[in-house]
Amino acid sequence: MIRFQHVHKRYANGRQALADLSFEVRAGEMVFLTGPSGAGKSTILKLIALIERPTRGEVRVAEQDTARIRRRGIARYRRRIGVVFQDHKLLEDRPVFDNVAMPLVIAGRPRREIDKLVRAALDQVGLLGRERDRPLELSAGEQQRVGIARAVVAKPPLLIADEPTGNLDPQLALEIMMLFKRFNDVGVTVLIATHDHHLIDAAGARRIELTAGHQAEA
Amino acid sequence: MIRFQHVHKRYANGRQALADLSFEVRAGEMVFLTGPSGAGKSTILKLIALIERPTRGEVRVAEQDTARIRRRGIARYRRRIGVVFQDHKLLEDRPVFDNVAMPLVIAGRPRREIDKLVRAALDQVGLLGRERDRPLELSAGEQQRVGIARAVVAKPPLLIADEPTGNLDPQLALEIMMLFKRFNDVGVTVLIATHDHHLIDAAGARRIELTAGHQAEA
Amino acid sequence: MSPGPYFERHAQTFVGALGRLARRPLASALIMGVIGIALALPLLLQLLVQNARALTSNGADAFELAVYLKPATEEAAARTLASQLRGRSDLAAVRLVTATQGLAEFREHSGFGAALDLLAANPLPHVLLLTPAENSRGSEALQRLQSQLKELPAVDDVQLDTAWVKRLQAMLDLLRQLVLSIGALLLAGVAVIVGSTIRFEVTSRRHEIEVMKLLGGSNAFARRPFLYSGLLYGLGGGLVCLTLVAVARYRLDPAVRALTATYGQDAGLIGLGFELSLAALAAAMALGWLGAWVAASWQIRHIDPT
Amino acid sequence: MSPGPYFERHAQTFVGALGRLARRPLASALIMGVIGIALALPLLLQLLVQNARALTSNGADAFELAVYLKPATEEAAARTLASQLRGRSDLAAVRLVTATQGLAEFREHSGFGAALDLLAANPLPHVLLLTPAENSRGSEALQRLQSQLKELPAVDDVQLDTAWVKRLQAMLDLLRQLVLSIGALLLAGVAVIVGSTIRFEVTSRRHEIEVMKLLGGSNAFARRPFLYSGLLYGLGGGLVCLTLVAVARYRLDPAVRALTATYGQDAGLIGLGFELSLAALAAAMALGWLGAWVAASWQIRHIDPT
Ligand SMILES: Nc1ncnc2c1ncn2[C@@H]1O[C@H](COP(=O)(O)OP(=O)(O)OP(=O)(O)O)[C@@H](O)[C@H]1O
Ligand SMILES: Nc1ncnc2c1ncn2[C@@H]1O[C@H](COP(=O)(O)OP(=O)(O)OP(=O)(O)O)[C@@H](O)[C@H]1O
Ligand SMILES: [Mg+2]
Ligand SMILES: [Mg+2]
Repeated sequence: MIRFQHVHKRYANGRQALADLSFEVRAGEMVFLTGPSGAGKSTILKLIALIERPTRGEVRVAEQDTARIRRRGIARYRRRIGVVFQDHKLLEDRPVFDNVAMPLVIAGRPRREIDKLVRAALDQVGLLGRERDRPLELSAGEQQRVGIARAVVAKPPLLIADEPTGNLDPQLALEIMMLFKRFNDVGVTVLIATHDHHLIDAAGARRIELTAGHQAEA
Repeated sequence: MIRFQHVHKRYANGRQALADLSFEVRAGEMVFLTGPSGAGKSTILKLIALIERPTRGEVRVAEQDTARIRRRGIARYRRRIGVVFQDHKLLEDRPVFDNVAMPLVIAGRPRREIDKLVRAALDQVGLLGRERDRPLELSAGEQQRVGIARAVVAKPPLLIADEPTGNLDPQLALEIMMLFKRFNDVGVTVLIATHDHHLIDAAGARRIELTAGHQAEA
Repeated sequence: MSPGPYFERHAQTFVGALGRLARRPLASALIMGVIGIALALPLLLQLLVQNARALTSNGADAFELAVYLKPATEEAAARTLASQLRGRSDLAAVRLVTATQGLAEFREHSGFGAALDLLAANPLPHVLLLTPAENSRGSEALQRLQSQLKELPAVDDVQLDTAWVKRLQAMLDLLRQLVLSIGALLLAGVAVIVGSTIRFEVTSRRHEIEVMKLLGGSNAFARRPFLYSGLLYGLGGGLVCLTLVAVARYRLDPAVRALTATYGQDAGLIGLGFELSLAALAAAMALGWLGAWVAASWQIRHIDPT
Repeated sequence: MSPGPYFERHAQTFVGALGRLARRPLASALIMGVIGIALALPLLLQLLVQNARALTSNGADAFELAVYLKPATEEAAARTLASQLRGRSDLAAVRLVTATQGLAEFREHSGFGAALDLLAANPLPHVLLLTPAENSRGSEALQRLQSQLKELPAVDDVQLDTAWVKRLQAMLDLLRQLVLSIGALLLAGVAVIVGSTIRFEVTSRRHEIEVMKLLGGSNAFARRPFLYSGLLYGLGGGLVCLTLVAVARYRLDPAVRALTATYGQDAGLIGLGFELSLAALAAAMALGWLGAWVAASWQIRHIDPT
């Protein structure tokens, strides 16, 4: 599903985030990405979501060379990936419902379907009943869960999450991790960047460890 | 230093975040605030920073009834508190240096002094040499550390931090916690909201546990 | 994508844009006010020129050319010349004042009275009073006409009735130039105002657009709300403009009546009329949409999420 | 707070504002352009009125009143009356054309020639040609003058030289009203443009202001950069305005020369002059600062960090 081959990423300011990184995530797998702050975890997820482009090397996602996807193709490509962002990226002036519904609205789904799917997703993250609240009226952990609901609402075949439990208490973090596991069980490929070693142990999935842009598979 | 007496907080949308909460943090103490997502930790810190006002009850900070502080006094009051925000609150279009320097600029400190203090603070969070980068060019953990540097740069007598290690790997989190401890050792009162039980154990400080806006001292 | 959700989405976006405008009524009103003013000014000036032209064509006497025929010319020849001139397309009216008629008029008005009966012969020439056609009243056209007439064998001299004509024409020319320059400036101004308003809106909703793009929204998807905003600004501005023109017309009417009174008439300002009003409104909306399109397209293309 | 850092901070803020403007040159230029246009229009119209007035006071002949004395009046009495009238403050010049002079002129211009020698008596009255003082050329003042003169016992009739005077006056009145309305509209427009620009800037930097306030910055501290922005917009707009006026003056000059030529003069447009230019610039900056102050104060007071 995801294949990095000799990927280098140097940012415009000269900082080398990834150096000759190669790894593969097979379709239907669930994989954790770990490593210290600044190791390049978010950079990998950004390359997959086409937010950044590699300086060298090949990033293949769903049998597709991402280098081939140009401006106009990006939007369609992104609709097939669910992303949980490290900083949530919620729209502060729209209620929770609208935030979660956004991927469905963009895909042009009809109103009735949107209603049903959004409710189901909010239920899964324990926020049913908060549809009309605005993100600023939520605690950090609640915001994080809204971001997770939005990532899964359109049932994408690939789910990538950047530190999805950083603001959650240990028990809630475990519940969310089980949610990802359930998605994985029905065939969704899942890639999660996290610091939480306990969760990784609990989920018992494969782990790719990074150190300063290099792989240190453990 | 901080005294909550029968504090209630009901937000405009009717949500009750704190219910009859009383606790005290003495000058020079270091205290952790824990509890599940949505328990009211951030709300407490917002009441201290005068970002929100209690619905009922009294919040005293530094022997001052905060209810007495009106519009014009807020700015001066806030200059005496260092705050680490859960969502960093950095200025994205300003380099790291300017972000960290902000409290000193606001206080009208001379240029030379600002230079020295900013460098010292960045050194303490391990980001010396990144002064000219912009927050968007930093990883989440690095951004969090910039936020910490900004909170401590002006050496305030009271330091409050909301989940300051949520985006840090375990080792870095421990280092940062030791940094807070060092501040505490030289007399700064420190109040930290966190989910990370390991760190609390490591720091060995008092802990106030919340459940749905109530105290459950442990 | 079925047509149902597509239409639904557009309707929703439109309502959303309306809602955003309504949520900050003062700012929206101010922007519409500025657009309205900018659109109203060229219309007002155009109205002024239009009215001035109407005035001067009603006050046709001001445009008379006096053609003095040579003293030797027979009255019959003068009549022939008059009917020849009536065939010219650049003349609206030709009146022959024969020497006899001239003397009679002079006797009445000059105060010489019976004294003139003492004259051995009538010293006055025949005179043709010409009113140029409406499209030949420019000062150049008049001068051309004058020199053509002067070359006719029977003609002794041709005089414009007064310097007034030239002055009015020159003033109208000046005003028309002014209207064109100011109009161009202000229409550009409107596009710029809408454009920069939209530009700021895009900037202030940059985060939202980034998120939309991250979730797979196309540029067109992100742009749509701004196009509706632009359209609404144009519509609002157009309405303000029509109101301003109506108010200005009402306020200036006394001054215009005073002016027409000097022509012995009593006519107020000519208004814009229904069609021109509608056209102005449509133009305002088009300008709003266009300004928004340019600004939003340009800005949105350059918002790249990080 | 020592004065050193205080001044340093202001300087830094100013440079910061300048830098922000420079970082998006197109947008800044467009806004300044709009402000410039809005300021230039009333100045241009004012210039037009000013020039028109200068023209009509040079072309003083247009303002002559012809006072026809009663036929029985002696020449000596006419002279006395003339010198009496010269004492009036509302008259600039008084010329006496006696009946004899009148007949001589008439003989030359009318074509009657020697025929007039046959007249038993001069049928012409004495005529006084009056030029009103500059401040008495309004159509009301002229009418008042006319009716006062008519009541003099020696006076038979008083005529304004041509309807031209009334027309020009009425036009100038109309134009002056227009300038006032348009000027007021446009100055309001400038304040609104600067205000809403600043408003948008505040909105788009809302996050920054929130953070400043969270870190203990006062409203005044947060407002300062916007005041400098407003000042700079005003300055830029003022410069654009002066440029536009200069260009317009250059472009309109031929038309104005054509107009003055009808008065037998050759004068171009009168310019703004150094002092008025400076005043316009200062006014633009003041408007910019004010607009920014109002918008920023209002907005910033309502930004509460969460
Ligand atoms: N846009 C950017 N421009 C320049 N440098 C960047 C940019 N984004 C990240 N970096 C740098 O690249 C390195 C890797 O960043 P990345 O965000 O991938 O780290 P991370 O593993 O996600 O860390 P964290 O756990 O703190 O989120 C860091 O040193 C960071 O400073
Ligand atoms: N501005 C607000 N308006 C309305 N409700 C709010 C607002 N801020 C917080 N709340 C609600 O108040 C409760 C407590 O929120 P708070 O942010 O204090 O929780 P927290 O303990 O910090 O949680 P977390 O660990 O997830 O950050 C939550 O249920 C939240 O939804
Ligand atoms: Mg990261
Ligand atoms: Mg919180």
